[in-house]
Formats: sequence, C-alpha cells, structure tokens
Amino acid sequence: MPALEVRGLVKHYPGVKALDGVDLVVRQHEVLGLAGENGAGKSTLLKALVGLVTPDAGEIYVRGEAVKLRSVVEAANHGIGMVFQEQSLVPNLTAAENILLGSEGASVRRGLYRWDVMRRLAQEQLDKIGSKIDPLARTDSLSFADRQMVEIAKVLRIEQRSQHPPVIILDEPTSVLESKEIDTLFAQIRRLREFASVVFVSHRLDEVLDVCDRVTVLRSGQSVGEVAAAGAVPRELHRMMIGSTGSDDHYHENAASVVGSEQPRLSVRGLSGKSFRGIDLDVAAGEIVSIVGVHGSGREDVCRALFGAEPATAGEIRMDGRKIDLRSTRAACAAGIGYVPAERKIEGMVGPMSVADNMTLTKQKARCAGPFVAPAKQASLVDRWIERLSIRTPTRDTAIQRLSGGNQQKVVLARWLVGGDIKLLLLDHPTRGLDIGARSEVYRLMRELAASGVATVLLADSLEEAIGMADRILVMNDGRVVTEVACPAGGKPSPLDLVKEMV
Amino acid sequence: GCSEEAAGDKTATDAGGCKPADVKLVGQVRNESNPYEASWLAGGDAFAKSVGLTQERLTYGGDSTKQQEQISQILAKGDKCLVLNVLPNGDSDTAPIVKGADKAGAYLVTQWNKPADLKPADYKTWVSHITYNGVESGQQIGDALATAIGGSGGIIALQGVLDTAAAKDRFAGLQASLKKNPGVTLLDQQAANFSRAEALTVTKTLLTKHGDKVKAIWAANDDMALGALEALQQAGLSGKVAVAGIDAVPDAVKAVNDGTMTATVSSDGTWQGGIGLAIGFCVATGKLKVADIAAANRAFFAKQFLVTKANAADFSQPKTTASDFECGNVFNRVAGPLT
Amino acid sequence: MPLIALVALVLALAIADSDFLTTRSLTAALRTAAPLIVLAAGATLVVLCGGIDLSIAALASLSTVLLALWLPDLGGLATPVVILAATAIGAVQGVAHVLLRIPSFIVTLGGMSILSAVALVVSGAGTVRVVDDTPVKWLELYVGGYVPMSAAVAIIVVAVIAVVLKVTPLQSWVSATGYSESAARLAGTPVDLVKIAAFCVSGACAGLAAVMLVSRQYSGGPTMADNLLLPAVAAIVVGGTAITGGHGSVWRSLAGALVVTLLRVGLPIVGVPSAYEQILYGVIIVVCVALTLDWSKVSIIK
Amino acid sequence: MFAALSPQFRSLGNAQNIMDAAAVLAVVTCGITFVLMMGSIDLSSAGVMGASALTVSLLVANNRNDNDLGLLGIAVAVLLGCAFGCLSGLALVLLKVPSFMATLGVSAIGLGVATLMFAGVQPNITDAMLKGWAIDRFLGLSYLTWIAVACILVGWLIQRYTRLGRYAYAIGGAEEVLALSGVKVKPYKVAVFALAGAFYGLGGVMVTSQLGAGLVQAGNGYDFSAITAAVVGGTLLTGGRGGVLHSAVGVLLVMVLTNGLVQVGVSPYWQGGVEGLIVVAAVAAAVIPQRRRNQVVK
Ligand SMILES: Nc1ncnc2c1ncn2[C@@H]1O[C@H](COP(=O)(O)OP(=O)(O)OP(=O)(O)O)[C@@H](O)[C@H]1O
Ligand SMILES: Nc1ncnc2c1ncn2[C@@H]1O[C@H](COP(=O)(O)OP(=O)(O)OP(=O)(O)O)[C@@H](O)[C@H]1O
Ligand SMILES: [Mg+2]
Ligand SMILES: [Mg+2]
Repeated sequence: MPALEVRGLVKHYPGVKALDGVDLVVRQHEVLGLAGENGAGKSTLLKALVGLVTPDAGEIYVRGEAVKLRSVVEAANHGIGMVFQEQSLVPNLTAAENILLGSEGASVRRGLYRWDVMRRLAQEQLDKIGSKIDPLARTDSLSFADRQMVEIAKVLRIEQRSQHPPVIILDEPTSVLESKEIDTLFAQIRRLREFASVVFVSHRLDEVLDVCDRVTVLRSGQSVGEVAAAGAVPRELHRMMIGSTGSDDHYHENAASVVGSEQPRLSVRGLSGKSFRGIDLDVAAGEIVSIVGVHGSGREDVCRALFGAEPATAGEIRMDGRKIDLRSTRAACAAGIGYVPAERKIEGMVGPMSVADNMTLTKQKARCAGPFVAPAKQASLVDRWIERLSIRTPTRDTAIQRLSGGNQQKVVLARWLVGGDIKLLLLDHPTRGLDIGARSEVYRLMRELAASGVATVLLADSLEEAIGMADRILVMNDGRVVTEVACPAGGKPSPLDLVKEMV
Repeated sequence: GCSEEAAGDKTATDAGGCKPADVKLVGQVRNESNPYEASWLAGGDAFAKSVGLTQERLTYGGDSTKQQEQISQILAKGDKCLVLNVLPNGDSDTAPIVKGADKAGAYLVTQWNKPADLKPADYKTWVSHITYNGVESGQQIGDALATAIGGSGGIIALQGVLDTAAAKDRFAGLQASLKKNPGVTLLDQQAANFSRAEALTVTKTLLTKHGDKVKAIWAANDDMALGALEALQQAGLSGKVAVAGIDAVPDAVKAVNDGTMTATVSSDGTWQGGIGLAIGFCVATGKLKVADIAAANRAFFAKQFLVTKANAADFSQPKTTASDFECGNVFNRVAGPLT
Repeated sequence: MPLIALVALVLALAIADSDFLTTRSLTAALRTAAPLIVLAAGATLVVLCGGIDLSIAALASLSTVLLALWLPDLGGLATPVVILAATAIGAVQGVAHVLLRIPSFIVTLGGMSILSAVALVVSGAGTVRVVDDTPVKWLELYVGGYVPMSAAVAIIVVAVIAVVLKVTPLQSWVSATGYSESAARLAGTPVDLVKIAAFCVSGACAGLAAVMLVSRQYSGGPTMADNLLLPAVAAIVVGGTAITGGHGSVWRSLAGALVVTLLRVGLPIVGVPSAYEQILYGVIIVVCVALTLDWSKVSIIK
Repeated sequence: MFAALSPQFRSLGNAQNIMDAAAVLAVVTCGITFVLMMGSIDLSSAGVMGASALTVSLLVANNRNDNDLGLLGIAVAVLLGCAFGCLSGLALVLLKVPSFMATLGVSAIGLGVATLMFAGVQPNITDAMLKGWAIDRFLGLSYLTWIAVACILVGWLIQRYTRLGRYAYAIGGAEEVLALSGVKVKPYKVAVFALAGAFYGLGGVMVTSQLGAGLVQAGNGYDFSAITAAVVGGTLLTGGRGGVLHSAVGVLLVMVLTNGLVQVGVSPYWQGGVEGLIVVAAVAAAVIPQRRRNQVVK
C-alpha cells in the first residue's frame, strides 16, 4: 500500500491552472523525486499535501485512506511534513523554538516554557543531521545554510508527532546549500528512507537522480511520466520535462566571447568592509568573472559593496577609468551597474506589484516619454521581454508574487536589461531555484550580454556553474582573495583545484 | 461664477417673530464628562422644560474644529427660530460662530471666550456675551491664600490651558495679588491644563523641588486644586499647605467647607446653562427686543462670589431658581460691563 | 468600497433626520470636510511610502498662527509663503527620518511636540486674530452657487496628487517603497528622495489646510488643528489605504475624510446623545474599515 | 545632566517622586509592549482607562452609591479592561481591521461607556484601601509603585516563559511562518490585546487611586506616552524586538525627562518641545550603532 497517493488533483489560480489533474504515488520507504520546469506546479502540489492549498478537485489518500487536509496540523497528524521552498523560520526566535514551533511537546507545559527541555529536544533534532549550531542562538544570527539546516531539523520533528511512518517533503532544499551540506542532507535522506518516505524536489537533475529511487516528472500541472533513478540520465528527465530535446551545450561555451585586453571596465583597488579586506578586482568588458568561496568568505558582501548596498571602509572603484562614489545604490545604477540579489523574496522583487512594474522599476526611462509614463510603450516593452525570456505569467499585470520562483527570477533579471544601458552586472546566485531550461536561458543571456560588452561578476550557485560560465575565477577565503584561476573555454580547471583553495 | 454664499440661504428672520413652540434650543459645551459642564447642560435642560421645550445638547470634546463643524451643520438646517447658548472652545472660535449665526439669523449667546475687539453690539442676533471676571477671581483667591499663610511665604501656581483667556486673566489676577502682598513670593508656575491628573503630577514634582518653602498652591481651576490636594495628601502634607481654586464645583465647595481648601470662586454652571437659552428665547419670542437691551448687558461680567469656609455652606446647593430665567430678570446677575 | 460606506452613511443619517439630505446640509458638510480632506490627502502619501506623519495637525496649527501673523504684512503673499514654510518643515522631518534612520512615527511624534511648542511661543500662547481676512476670503466663496470653494480646492488637490502619481514613475516608486523598501532600494529606486518628497507634500497640505482653517475661523491659534490628527489618520484608513504602506490612493482618503466628517458632525446633529455618539462612532468607524479594506492586497493585518 | 543642573533633582525625595510618577505609565507601557511586540499598535488605553476608572470608582466605597466591593471591584475593573482588549483583538482578527483603527474605535467606545457611567456627577472614592495605595509607603515607595514593579516582573515572566509571550514575539517576527508551522495565531492575538487591556484596566484603577476620583479623562495622553516610552526603551514599532524590561527603562527615561524639565525650570511653553526633541535625539542615538546600509526604517 503506498504511503501517499494523489489522484486527479486540480487547482486553479486566477489565469492559471497550476494543477491539471496530477497523479502521484509515494511508496513506503522510498525517496521520490519530483522534477519539472519552473511553474510546472511542484510547489502547489506539495502544498496541497500539507493542507496549505485546498485543491479544487481530486483526492489524496494517506496509506490507502482518503483524507481531506485542511491545515498543516492535520497533515502533521497524518505524518506529512514539509520544508518550504522559501525559507520559513521566525527570525527573532531561537533555533530551538523554531524547531519545535507548533509541536512543542514536553517543552511547554500548560503554556509555560521549560527552556532546558526545549534545548534538549531541539538538540536531539539537530544531532540527527549533525548540525553544530547552538539551539538557543537567535535564528537571524545564523547563516543562510544554517537556517536551512534548522528547517530540516524542524521537519524531522514529524517523527515524534505521528505514530505512522512519516512522509517528509523537501521543496528545493539544496538550492542554498554547499556541497558538503548537501552530502549531509543526502545522508540524512537515506537514513530517513529506513522508516519514512521522502519527496524531494530539485532543479539539479543529477542530484535528483543521485538521491532518489524514482522520479516523477510534472509538466504544466500534469504528471507526464515516471523514471526509475537507477541508470537514468539527466537528459532523459529533461526531455520529459520540456517535451522535446534540450541543447547539449548547457553553458553555451561556444558562444563565449573573446575578451580583449583593453582597459578594464570595472577596476577595484583595496576595497575593504566589515567582512572583507583589500579586494583587488578587474573585470573587462565582455568578461565573466566568478567569485567562489565557502560560507562567510565574504564574497556576497563584496558584491553588495560594489553596488553601494553595503558600506565599504576603504578602497576605490572605477568604472571605465572613472572613479565612482558608491554610497548609494542610485549612484551604482547611474553608473550602469546592475545587481541581482540572492534573497529574491525580500530584496529582489516587490511582491504585490505587477510583473510589468517590477520589470520597469529601475529603468524608468525605458517606459517613459519625457517625464510621463507611456502605457503603450511599457506594454510593448514588457511583453517583448516576457517573450524573450519566456516568462510564464498570465498577464503582465499579474502580481509578481503569484509567479513561480523561477519566473520571478527572470523578471528580476529582466529589470536590468530593459534599459539596454547596462555595463556591469553583479549576479548573486542568479540561477537559484531555476529549472534547467531557465538556467540554460539565463546562461545564454549572460553570454549574449557579455558579447555585447557587459562585464559580469557572478556568484555562482555551484562550482560547476562557476567553472562553466566564468572566464576567470577568483577564490575568496575569510574576506580575502586567495587566488585567481584563469578559466578559458577549453582550459577549464577542475572543481577539485578550486576546493583546495577555498578551505 | 462664484458667489458669497450657498444657494438657498435665507435672510435673517425678523427679530421676535417666533411662536414659543417653534423655538429650537441648542446648548453646546465641550463635553459631558466633567461636573461643571454637566451642570451647565442640566441647567439648560431645566430651562427648556420650564418653557415646554427640549434642549438639543451638543458636545465637541474640546475640539475646536468639531465645534465649528457642528455649528455650521446646525445652522445649515435652516431653522427659523434657533437659539444657541454656546461655550466657544477658545477665543479664536467665537468669531466664526458669531458670523455664522449672524448670517443664518440664529439667536446666539456666547460665554467665557471672546476676543476683546469682537463685540455683540455690532451684530443683530448675537444677543449677549457672558463671562466672569478672571482677573478679579484670580486676585481674590490669591488674596485669600495670602491671608491664609499670614501674608508671607512661597506659593506655586498651576496654570490652565495656556491658550485661553480664562487662564491668562486668572494668572494676571494672581500677579496683581502678588503685587499687593509683597511678602508672598511666586516660587514656580507650571501649566497643568485645567486637568486634575496633570495637576497631581506637576504638584508632586514642584513639592520635591521646593520642599518646605511651599506654603500655598494657587490653581486656575478647582479640578487642578483637587489634584493638588491629592498630591499634598500623598506627600503627607495634608492641611499644611493652603490651596485655592476657581469654579466652585461641588467637591471643591465641600473641601472648602471641610477646611482642606482655602477658597474657591463661584461660577454657576447651572445658571450659565439656563441663562443663555433664556435670553435667546426671550428675544426670539419677542418678549425682549435686542434694540432695547442696554449696551452694558450685551457683554457683561456675571456676579461671582468668593467661597470661603465662612459661606461655603450657602453654596453647597445650587442657587439657581426658575425666576432667574424670567425675561425681566435675565440681566439680574450683571456685575458690570466687559472691560 | 469606501464610496459604498459613504453612501450608506448619508442614507442612514438622512433616515435619522430628514433635514440632512438638503443641499444646504450637504454643502455645509462638504465645506466642513475640506481641511480634513487636504490633511488626509497629504498624509496618505507618507502612509503609502510605509511611514506615518503624526505631525500634520500640529504643523497645521503652527501654520494658522504664522498665517495670521504674516497676513497684515504680506497680504495675499502670506498664503504661498506659509505653504512653503510648511513644506520646508515637512522636508526637515523627512530628512531627519531618512538620514538619522529614525522611524517616521517617532520623528513626527517628536515633531508634533516641537511644532506645538513653537506655535505656543510664536503666538504668545493665544489666538492671533485676523482683522482683515480679504486675502483668504476667496476660500469662503461658492463655485456655481453650490460647491464651497474650499471643498473645490481640496478636491483639486486630491486630483492633482492622484494624476501626478499616475502619469509619472512616482506611483511605482511610492508603491515599491511602501511594499518593500529594501527591494526598492536595491532596484535603484530613489527611496530617500521619494520619502522626503512625501513628507514635503504632507507638509504643504498641512499648510493649505491651515489656510482653509484661518479663512473659516478668522484667526490662527496654536492648538487650532490639533484635534484633526486622529480624524485624518482615520480618514486614510477608512478609505482603505493600508497603514503598512504600498496599497491605497488619495481618492480613497477623500471618501474616508467625508465618512469621518459625517460621523463627527452627523451623529450629534441627528440627536445622538454624547456618550452614545462616541460609542457609535467607535463601532461605525471599525465597521467601515472592515468594509473598505481590500484584503486581497494586504496579506497580513497588523 | 539634570542632576548637574538642579540640586533638587538629585535628592532622594525626587527619586521617589519619579518612581511614583512613573507607576501608572509603567503599567500601561507594560501592556502596550506586548501589542507592539506583535507589530500591532494600541491606542485604546485612553478609553479603556477611563471606563475602568469609572467602574472601579463606582464599585468601591464612593460618594455616588452604596457599593463597597473593595478588591472585587478592582478585579471587575481590570476584567473590564481585559474585555475591551478582547474587543480590539476580535475586531482585528475577525473583521480584519488594522489595530490602529480597531483600537481607536475601542477607545471611543470606552470613553462613551465611561461618560455614561459618569452621568454628570463626579464619583469620589472613599475606599480606604484604594486611596491608601497612593499614600501609604513601603520602603519609601508608594504601594502603586510596588504594583508597577510587580506588573513589570509579571510582564517579563509572561514574555520570557509563556507561550503567549513568546508567540507574541514570534508574530512580530514572522507571522506567516507561524501559520506554516500550524500555529493558529488568531487566539494569541486576541489574548495579547486582552492582556494589554487588563494592564490598562489596572492603570485606570491606579489613576483613580491617585486622584481619589473616577475621571472619564483618567487615561488622557497615556496612549501616546506609553508608545513613546516603549519606543525610547528600544521596542520597535515593526514588532519582534524589545520587551517589557526595555519598556521599563524607557518609562524611567521619559519620566526623568519630564521631571527634570520642571526641576530645571524650563518654561512650560517650551517643555513639550524640548521633550520631543530629546525623544528624537534619544532614538537617533540608539539607532546609530545598529545602522546598516540597507536596513528598512518605516
Ligand atoms: N498563490 C498563487 N496565486 C496565483 N497563482 C499561483 C499561486 N501560486 C502558484 N501560482 C501559479 O501556479 C503555477 C505553479 O506554481 P508552483 O509554485 O507550483 O511551480 P513550481 O513547479 O514549484 O515552480 P518552481 O520550480 O519555480 O518553484 C505557476 O504558474 C504559478 O504562477
Ligand atoms: N569574518 C566574519 N565574521 C562574522 N561574520 C561574517 C564574517 N564573514 C562573513 N560574515 C557574515 O556571514 C554571512 C555569510 O557571508 P557571505 O554571504 O558573504 O558568504 P558567501 O561566501 O557569499 O556565502 P554563500 O556561499 O552562501 O554565497 C554574511 O552575513 C556575512 O556578513
Ligand atoms: Mg516551487
Ligand atoms: Mg552567499
């Protein structure tokens, strides 16, 4: 008897059919992968399984029994728990409280907290995944990855909550993790399989095939196929996801532009800030430079400092030889610098505003005639970019928060391109949460931009991505650039070479 | 095109053409939640009942704009025989009320607050303005305190809402009294905004600041005096410091009678609430002609009495009777023209 | 939605008192509402940017004093000068908020006390009479015999603000700032300038409201407009503008200001006793907000 | 600074005076802190305190009627405050009215109820115990001050050790996350408002004890003062930061300030202004160390 079964689930949103009769079977003691393009309906399906989305039609069976899941609590009582795609911890509570939130058990008696018990219970969860963090640390003092670990620790509480073998759903848990942490997580998933079922979502298909026993592929809200992981290759999955064969050349290396050796477009000397010191960096027009490093290496802060979003204490920055004073993001924008932040939900987009408004927020000139907004101009501009980046949205006036994560990211990227005057792009994990197709498109876009002379600083999602895309790689460690590796097409370094320098 | 007034505005009715039953009586004060103004409205009700009418009660919560809004709305209804007895929130509020009433031909009596250069005599239906002489009352209680402390010692003063004529006049009275009693020194003065609670805090602070030097507390109204009394009690100084206020609210009269307070000055809310309506009613029904009212009665100080232990018992009951409101008697309590 | 609340309220008042639906009564109500409309419209911009301006009423009070003091010397020029001064004061608060990074609630709460104190001192703690009010008398006229000039001006102000927002990038800057300031900043929106501008407009509106009050009161006073603060904020919220920023419009505040005025004036006039008036006011205003708020736009209500 | 300017300010008597004067504000601020922690705002204290002041003054021995319920009367007044708080909370969660407006409405209702009870005649309390609270002293401080200290302690315990307190804090941090974790936030929100209402109710009782009479205006000005005190103490209006102890410090700062201005002899005209300036300066000074480039300030 399957642990969980879904039959003909349908969910409509205004303008979209997020789920169009999905079928899904999760067997006992298996790790089921879920693959699909951005907006295929994965998150919606999974949210329906924990009672956060009420389906319009279709049935859900838990261990053969039809159930109606109306809330997270009900789902938890059936043994279903989920780690959400967007991080969902209360920042001002301790890690322990977050782990036990909603199922405090013995740590809260008659409404009264027993901090020592809470600490112990939380520690048990953290020990399961081998995390070293202090349970009583405030969550907002933890790094992004540590917070992700807390989330996983939190969902493992399900074990204590239900007497049945639990079903644990992980919606893109790896997109913000480092490879070491991913290994820990996978070990954890394999341990879970002993007594539970796991549903795993990732856009990194090799990961999916690595950890899963079986993969179900979703397309446009329908299940289009199923693959046994053993022996399958990513290309096969990808073909099912998009319904045709994708290109082989993922990183579009043949489109890599040849960088001239004229004066650098961006030149940074001795840049120092709170978490980085003495950064020197040159990026030529058309060059893609990637900075790699472990968590806390400070590369993200460097990136923000270049955009004027993080104070720099010393150093100078020149664009095309002209010194610029980067104390505000405005100045950076005016100098032709664009920045795509990693935390898309908070920093990258204005959720309730429309796709069109988000896209034209920065380059207002592109939609204005004189000082006035020209609606027709805006409409045609936005529609052109929606088509060019194949952004999946009902209309250009849909609030961006209604889009799937990947499509949101494309809109945020488009924001810098609509003006056509971008000189330097700072991309902080630009492909986080994007499906292969979308990724490939972003890479192609980056190549195109590079070819047209845009300099790019890339904080890649993975080492492979950095190697694949960059012309040159800088390795940062503890706030300093420790080495620089040339990375021309055809002469790529191996990941191992870089990892040596990173730690 | 632009015009001076809204269409449909009528010209003022001929004075005195109203049947008593057609008259509409409106009394407007700040709020119903303090004893003085509650007694004012009660006085208005009592008068209205005596002529077989009811008083429409309006309160504006000490909010000038709300007062204006209410007045303009009530005037816009276009009643022919409207009588208004109004307590303007501050001096600045009187002019628009007067001009509005004048345009609409409503009979208006104002009390307490009025700028000096705005005179009822210049208007047809602004029948009268009634107030008490604040300089006099401020001085009277100042003198009473000076006597109570034997002519020498320090006093502190609690001021009212600084932006009102009453507060300023009363404080001017205190200063006059200080001039007359050179032995008395003003240690400190603070605004407590006519509020019992604020007076309590301010007094406590001033008591710690000046300590034993404080022999008396001068308060610009009884509410503040009562707050000061509480402060004295909490500081263990009950009976050791003389306190005086103005208004003769029941609690203060009782305190004077008990000897815990030195003096207060009577301003008779019940009478004020009735008399304004009475004057307006008499004019509206033609029993009194505006032209016949003596100039001195168009803007006058009403009689006030210093209440001390000697006469406090007389003031514990309202001194207002129905006969005060007969058309022949409405100006019986005139103490003198406004100076 | 706020329109429905408004119409319902007018009907209810008309049923309670048949005199209420006359042209004269409605005209008077419109005229009464004018300063509140202007105040609320200005402050709406600040609210849209995610802040709040608690100083508008104190600033309007101070402006009445300044206007009354300056009218004798400057005549007709006094009006624009006062509005400019109020704009400058708004700007100062905006700059303090943006540069010192103090929450607008605190800046303007402090500003409120400071401006009140200045008004008290400048006016000598008393009313400043306007003997010759010809320079502001035009506000007392009626357009076409029916529409009070002050109300017409108020509506024009609302319309101008609304149109300027709509046809320029300002609308998206303001909303972005209100919905998500950090995202707006990283998108290169001139967040600081937008906020300062919002405070400027709020100040200017307070100045204009002061002109209206002076023309109505024939004087200026240091506490004259103080009591309009809560009604103005109520007008904004009743209109359905989200107090957390982003979503809303000045038109909504116009409707909200009319609702609030009708409640303030209408209830006592139709004969509701004072104590019940307050209770009714409390209940109706809460119900109005419940009706006007667009929940689909505001996910979390604080 | 005030200590340098005025010798009286330094006196022990004045320290007592400041503590005593801070008592009511401390209790009210304690209540409002929980609401602010959730990221909501509460302007209902004026009305709630008025209603509770009238209630208690009519229920304990007084000059208006023959009631003499003593402590029971006080409990009823506090419960009434609690009920008003509930009302605000329900308006917030059921009608989805923002707390700013809901509590403003409840304040008006409270004032109306108080005016109804007032009915034109000032109720003076004669209850010896209640009056004694303001007069009698223990270790140099009035009973009211000790009540305030107890309130702060209880408030702190609630904030630190109860689910209500921690969830209030969490709601201010990330309300939507609580829902994702299966926590029903609505009851907690209502409970927080009710708790705050109870504190206001007690505040109203304390004012009555101080003034010896039940005033409709008992809570005048406490709404904004309490918010000011809480914010000066470091509680953020956006929620999720600060707490009862922060607020207690804020109350003391504000009281020292008001007291100091009178002691130093600043003209009454200017006092409000100077106070405002200092509050702004204090908050500005407090935020300088935690200033970050892209931090949101609303
Ligand atoms: N709350 C919502 N309101 C309206 N539309 C929504 C909502 N949530 C999701 N959608 C739409 O439903 C579709 C499926 O979205 P979903 O988030 O399930 O995709 P996904 O497969 O998880 O994508 P990704 O890989 O980018 O996370 C998308 O077109 C999205 O725009
Ligand atoms: N030396 C340090 N001491 C304390 N905190 C630090 C230090 N270096 C960095 N941090 C903080 O740690 C966090 C992570 O740093 P940062 O994001 O720059 O690393 P990263 O290499 O970009 O990580 P990722 O691989 O996730 O992109 C940041 O909030 C940063 O401020
Ligand atoms: Mg998803
Ligand atoms: Mg990073």
